[in-house]
Amino acid sequence: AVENPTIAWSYRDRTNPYWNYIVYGGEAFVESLGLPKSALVNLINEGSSEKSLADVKALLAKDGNKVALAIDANDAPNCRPVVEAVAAAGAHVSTIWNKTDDLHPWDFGDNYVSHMTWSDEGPAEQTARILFDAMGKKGGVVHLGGIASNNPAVERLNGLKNALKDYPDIQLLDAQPADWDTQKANQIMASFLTRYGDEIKGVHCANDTIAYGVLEALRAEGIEGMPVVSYDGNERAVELVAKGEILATVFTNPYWGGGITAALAYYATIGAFKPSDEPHEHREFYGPTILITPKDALDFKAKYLDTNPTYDWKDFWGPSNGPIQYKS
Amino acid sequence: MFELRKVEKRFPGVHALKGIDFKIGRGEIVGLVGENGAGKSTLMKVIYGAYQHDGGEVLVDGKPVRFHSPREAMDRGVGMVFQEQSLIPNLTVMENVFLGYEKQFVRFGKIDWKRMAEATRHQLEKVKLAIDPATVTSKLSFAQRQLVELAKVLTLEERVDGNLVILLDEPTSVLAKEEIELLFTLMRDLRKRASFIFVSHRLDEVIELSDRIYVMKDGAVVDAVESGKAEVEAIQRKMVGRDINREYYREEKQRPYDEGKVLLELDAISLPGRYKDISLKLHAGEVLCLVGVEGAGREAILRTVFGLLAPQTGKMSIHGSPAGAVSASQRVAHGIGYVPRERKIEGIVSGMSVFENMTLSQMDKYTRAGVLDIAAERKLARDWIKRLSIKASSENADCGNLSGGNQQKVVLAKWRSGGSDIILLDHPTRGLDIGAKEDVYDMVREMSAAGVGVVLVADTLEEAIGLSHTIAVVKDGEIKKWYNCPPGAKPSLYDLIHYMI
Amino acid sequence: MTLDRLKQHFPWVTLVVLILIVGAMDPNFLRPQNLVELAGDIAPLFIMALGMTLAIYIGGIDLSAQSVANMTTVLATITLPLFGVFSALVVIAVGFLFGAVSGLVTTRLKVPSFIATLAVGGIALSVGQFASGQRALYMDAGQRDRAFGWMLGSTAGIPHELVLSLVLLAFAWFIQNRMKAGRILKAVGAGELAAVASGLRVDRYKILAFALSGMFAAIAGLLFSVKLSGGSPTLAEGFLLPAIVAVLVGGTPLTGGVGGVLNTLIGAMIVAVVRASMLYLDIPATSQQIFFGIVLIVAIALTIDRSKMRIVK
Amino acid sequence: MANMLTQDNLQKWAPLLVLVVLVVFFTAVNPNFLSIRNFARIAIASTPALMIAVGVTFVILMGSIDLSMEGSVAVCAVLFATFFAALGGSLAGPGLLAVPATLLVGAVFGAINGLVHVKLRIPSFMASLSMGFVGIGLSLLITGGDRILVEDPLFRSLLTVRLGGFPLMTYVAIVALLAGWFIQNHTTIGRNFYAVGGGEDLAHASGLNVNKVRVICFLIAGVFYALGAMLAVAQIGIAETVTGRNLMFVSITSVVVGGTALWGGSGGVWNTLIGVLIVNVIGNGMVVIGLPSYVQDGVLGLLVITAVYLSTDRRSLSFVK
Ligand SMILES: Nc1ncnc2c1ncn2[C@@H]1O[C@H](COP(=O)(O)OP(=O)(O)OP(=O)(O)O)[C@@H](O)[C@H]1O
Ligand SMILES: Nc1ncnc2c1ncn2[C@@H]1O[C@H](COP(=O)(O)OP(=O)(O)OP(=O)(O)O)[C@@H](O)[C@H]1O
Ligand SMILES: [Mg+2]
Ligand SMILES: [Mg+2]
Repeated sequence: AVENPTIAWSYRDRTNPYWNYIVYGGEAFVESLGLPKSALVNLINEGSSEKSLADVKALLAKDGNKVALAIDANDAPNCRPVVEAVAAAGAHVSTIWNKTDDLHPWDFGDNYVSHMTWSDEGPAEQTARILFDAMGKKGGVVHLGGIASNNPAVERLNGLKNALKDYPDIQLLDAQPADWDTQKANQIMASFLTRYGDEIKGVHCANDTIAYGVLEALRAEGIEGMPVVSYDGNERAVELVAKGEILATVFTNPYWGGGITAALAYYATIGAFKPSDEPHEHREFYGPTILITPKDALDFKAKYLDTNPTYDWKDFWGPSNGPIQYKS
Repeated sequence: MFELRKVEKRFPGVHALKGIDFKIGRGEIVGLVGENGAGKSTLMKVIYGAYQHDGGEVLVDGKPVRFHSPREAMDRGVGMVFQEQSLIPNLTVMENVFLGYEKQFVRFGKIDWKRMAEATRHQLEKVKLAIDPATVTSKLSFAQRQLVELAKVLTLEERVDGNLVILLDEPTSVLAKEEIELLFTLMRDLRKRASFIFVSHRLDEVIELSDRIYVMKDGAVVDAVESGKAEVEAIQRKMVGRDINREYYREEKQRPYDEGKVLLELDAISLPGRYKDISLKLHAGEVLCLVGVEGAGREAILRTVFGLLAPQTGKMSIHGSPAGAVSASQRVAHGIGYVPRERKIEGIVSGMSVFENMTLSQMDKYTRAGVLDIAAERKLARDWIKRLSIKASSENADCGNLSGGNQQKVVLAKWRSGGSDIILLDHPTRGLDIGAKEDVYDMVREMSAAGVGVVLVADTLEEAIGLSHTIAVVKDGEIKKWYNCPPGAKPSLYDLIHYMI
Repeated sequence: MTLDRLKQHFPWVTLVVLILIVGAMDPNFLRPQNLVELAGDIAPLFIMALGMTLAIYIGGIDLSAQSVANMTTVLATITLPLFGVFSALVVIAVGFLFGAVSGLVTTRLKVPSFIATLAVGGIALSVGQFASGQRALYMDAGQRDRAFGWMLGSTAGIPHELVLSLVLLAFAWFIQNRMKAGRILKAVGAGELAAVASGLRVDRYKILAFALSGMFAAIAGLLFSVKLSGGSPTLAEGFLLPAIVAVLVGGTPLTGGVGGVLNTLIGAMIVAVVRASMLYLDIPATSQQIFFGIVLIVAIALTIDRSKMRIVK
Repeated sequence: MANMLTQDNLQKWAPLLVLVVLVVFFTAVNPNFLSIRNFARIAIASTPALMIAVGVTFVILMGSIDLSMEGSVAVCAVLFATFFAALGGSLAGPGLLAVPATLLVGAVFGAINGLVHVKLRIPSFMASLSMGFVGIGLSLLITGGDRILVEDPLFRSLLTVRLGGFPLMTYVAIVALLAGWFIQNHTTIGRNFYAVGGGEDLAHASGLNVNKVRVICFLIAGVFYALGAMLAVAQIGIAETVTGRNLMFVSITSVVVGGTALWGGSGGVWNTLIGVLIVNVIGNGMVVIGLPSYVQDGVLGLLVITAVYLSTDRRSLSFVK
């Protein structure tokens, strides 16, 4: 056990509301220890796995085993070298999102504390059903996805496909990656409108930033009332849900995720709990997902977004959502 | 009115101007001569504000001035025609003439092209050039461009009140006879308003024109001669620091060539727009000279032989066998060497050392399994530096920092040391001073003696006549006339010009 | 004169000064072990920059390097089970080929390398996406260690990645300074027309330079995918700009003919130190980009040797 | 007529020809492509890109390069949104002042870019690349990573109100393009870009203050980036740090595809218009004809090579790097 380790969060960038909430959560946790926000070290990889790994190595070189690291490794393959480096330094790491299926915390004793991810297939299927029902169970749908090789992007498309099985009259016209990018989504949606025109009766988006681009493409054409569903539960998206412009989005509570991931790494580092004593479902688990629809959007917003709820950062697994299931 | 006192200029590693005292009065024409690298251009550029002196002072009407940029100099009536061409090729003639001074034609932010064209026409008239001011400059001939440059400098006449100082750095090297005459007439006419500093390697011109001649050597003014007392030989001695061989072109060393051995044969090659029906035979030991006016197609013929241009029809054989693929590397492999006119662009690679330049065309000889034998390369370079007395601090010196003449020697050494026996010389002495020229002439003779065939495009007709065994007069891309030129029975200038134009 | 001589040394002086500045904040940074590991961690980026150096040395640029590396991570992961250690040869050959195509497009079709390599990079990206099925793939740990375990780990405190980098550097340096090919590349960078007029087969060597650049990019991708034990068509994102920056900060200007692979070693280290310095100097998250930009300007202003650049475009 | 078909002319018009061929091809595969509605879609996607590309055209004409656009656009976009909100959030009121203020910001950022390049004697490639990082960083500092919404209906009417089938923002872009053309062909500074591109040392020796021309050029480019930034905000109603994402390579590709030489001295804003349209028509067309997403990068690459190949006058080029 180590006193006063450096607490660090390594993530993609600061240009996206999702990661901002992750950081706010991390900062809230740091403050819960009586430290200033600035005590949280930010490692920003700008979407580069290379930089992600180099930053972690540099941090470990600086502080050795006195590191409690929370990280999204940016690309699944990058998770292994990060974890190995942390373990070699005797520090502690908790990861979210990107990890290959063959990598498990319990293979690294106490150093790889935990991995949390979100099962996106189920919620994406739910939003798809909401979308199909709004379309009157028939007509064409298009999907705009994330970066094609990203895990969540794959899962969210799978969710849509699962839902399709129960709706024989709904047809998936096209699915193109929009790289989580508003501009790109905007242009692809415009092109879809040319290709499919009135056939499009609904749009399934892999996240909120994509949905914004889609909505603007529709607005430019003066198309109103097109059913659109989305994912992430950003503040603006929730507002749009409240107005009915988006029919549903899914909140993954990045604020809590950001705080609890740092907390897990921290408390393991100072020896408050021993990860290897914990069951597997405490080391690999799903994060919470909350479906937001127009009915509950305002309530939800008041509860989760207008003020950040105070969480107990020692309640590691309370809001979580069960152990990770691997599909072979 | 314009005076330099103890002016100093240093470049990294070079003391280019050493305590220059220099004076030019109102309406004077002052000649400036010296060997390559003596510092003439540098001196001019200091006066013009392109360089800043770092010692001594420049006085105008007795008051010290310092021009930080050419612009400031121009505003004070100093203009310059550069040694190298300095028009911007993608702009029109009028844009070039008024570059930097467009303001006079601007109305509400918009350039009035009509007025600019008119003003340009007026300037072009001064140099008797009848071209459309809207022509893109790259479409002009070499000589036309030189005249446009002159016209551009002459805009000073209208733009600046008071006295002008016009600097001419070797303005005549690309001009034809009449154009030179025109230039001289212009200069004499302009003396009411302008003084001139005139740099040329043609001493007779300088003496003819100047009121006073400054002789520079190694960055210092070694003599100032009043025109009346100027004598070509005395000046040359001062410039070079030794006597000039009277047998300038080494005629006495000219030996007959070997008629039995044909190195290169062109059989009716044509390239539409460039040359037509060119046939010739180059023998071992022969100097074959192509004479003609600028643009007659001489350069294109050389570049064809070297594999840089492809003839459309006709045959070419080297050492008795067909020339094969059109590529320079193929021709080099067959023993052809090329000394291009644009020395600094095609001749040497500046930024590379002397030895690297010398072996550039023959690296295979110094390469085993792809690896260079650098020690051997260095040795070769040291030998040739000694043999041609190339002025370079060592074989590792950057070739781009050598003076023109020495760069030329490096290029010649490159081909000679590589064993090329057909050597194409395009204006090999352009811009070289007498000393360096003599060295080149010596090399030509030495090559002949060694059985090398030379195709020469000479800088001047005298040079062509003096050096060659055979002369082909080229006009409009066709060979109009052949001359044999044994020592003592050479054709006259007049003979040649008759067929050239 | 003396200043002129000194200029040559500015890149490494800048590096040392940067290291000392960071060291002043935290003396731990100066531990030799730390610096050696820092150098080891920059290895993939450095290897890509090595190739990029050759492209820039002839006055071109290679913007396909990152896409080629991306593709390589996918191909390496796919071919590892099939060919074991020989999958390295496959991906290196593919990288070489893509580079050669860039070279061909540049020399034969006369498309500037800036555009040609960008376009060829697009093709590489498509190949990577297609081959991966647009998913992240991972290598079997055992297979990886058997074939490429030697690339990772360290001996006597020296990371193998660093050793690999230095071997490749020596290889590139030898080509550049001791081989005919290197001499010709220099001539092409410093004065292409004179090289042509000396009878050199300039186009071939330009193609070679791009091909080598592609090859080094592939090696960088291979090393990275081995290190990460997997591949994906986006795995090498974020390599390109730092690699270019490493070359330029090292003192090889875009005009070509000057600088070289040793400079790139220094440049890559400067990039590594600047990145690490964010941590040591406690730069807040939202200021890191500005900091990087400004340090970059300062570093370049210090390192580039302007004496051989007549005009600065 | 024979005169019209010379190689010179063919090459000059090659980019336009390529554009026409692309339109014909995409229409043949999917007739929906050829419709005013789709052209409007392409126009919407093209307008911000066109402004950026026109800006960088001037820089490329000088033989320099500017890689700062992503940062510059980010700064301008977020500052525009910030000013706009601070000034009341409506184009009908004092919010209008945000427009000139943003143009000024673009000008200042461009000028700094130029000054860093000229005063520190750093090649523009490096100077602008670094300034790009600074710009992104600056916008991050301003927003803290958040997005700023611009919802004023009057401002958004740039996208939502159409004239002759095309949204108002297209007309704004056309006016700006004409301004660019005027600068290029009829002002001293514009002609000086060509002079510097044709031979910088010669221009200097002719008394041109080349450094001043350079700085002004980067400044003008900055103004166009600011315009592009505002149109990008008009297009999606959001200003954020990533507003300029991907614009760097796309805009330079567009400029070159349009037939402006990367080494300076030839080409211009009309070429750039064609280039931007080519790139955006390809982007739109590939989706419209249903190309799988994973081949799109490769196809774009091939088409770009083809377009540049056709429009390059290889005879006048001694070499290309
Ligand atoms: N830009 C420069 N950088 C460094 N050294 C220079 C530069 N320009 C000139 N020099 C040096 O100054 C000396 C004088 O050069 P300058 O050009 O004045 O000679 P010149 O008399 O005009 O010769 P030429 O007859 O060949 O034109 C040269 O030997 C050279 O070493
Ligand atoms: N970049 C440079 N660095 C150092 N010296 C230079 C440089 N450029 C030119 N010089 C020097 O300038 C001198 C003269 O060069 P300049 O270009 O004026 O004419 P030149 O090469 O001698 O040609 P010419 O023989 O036609 O007069 C040379 O001696 C050369 O050493
Ligand atoms: Mg001179
Ligand atoms: Mg000279």
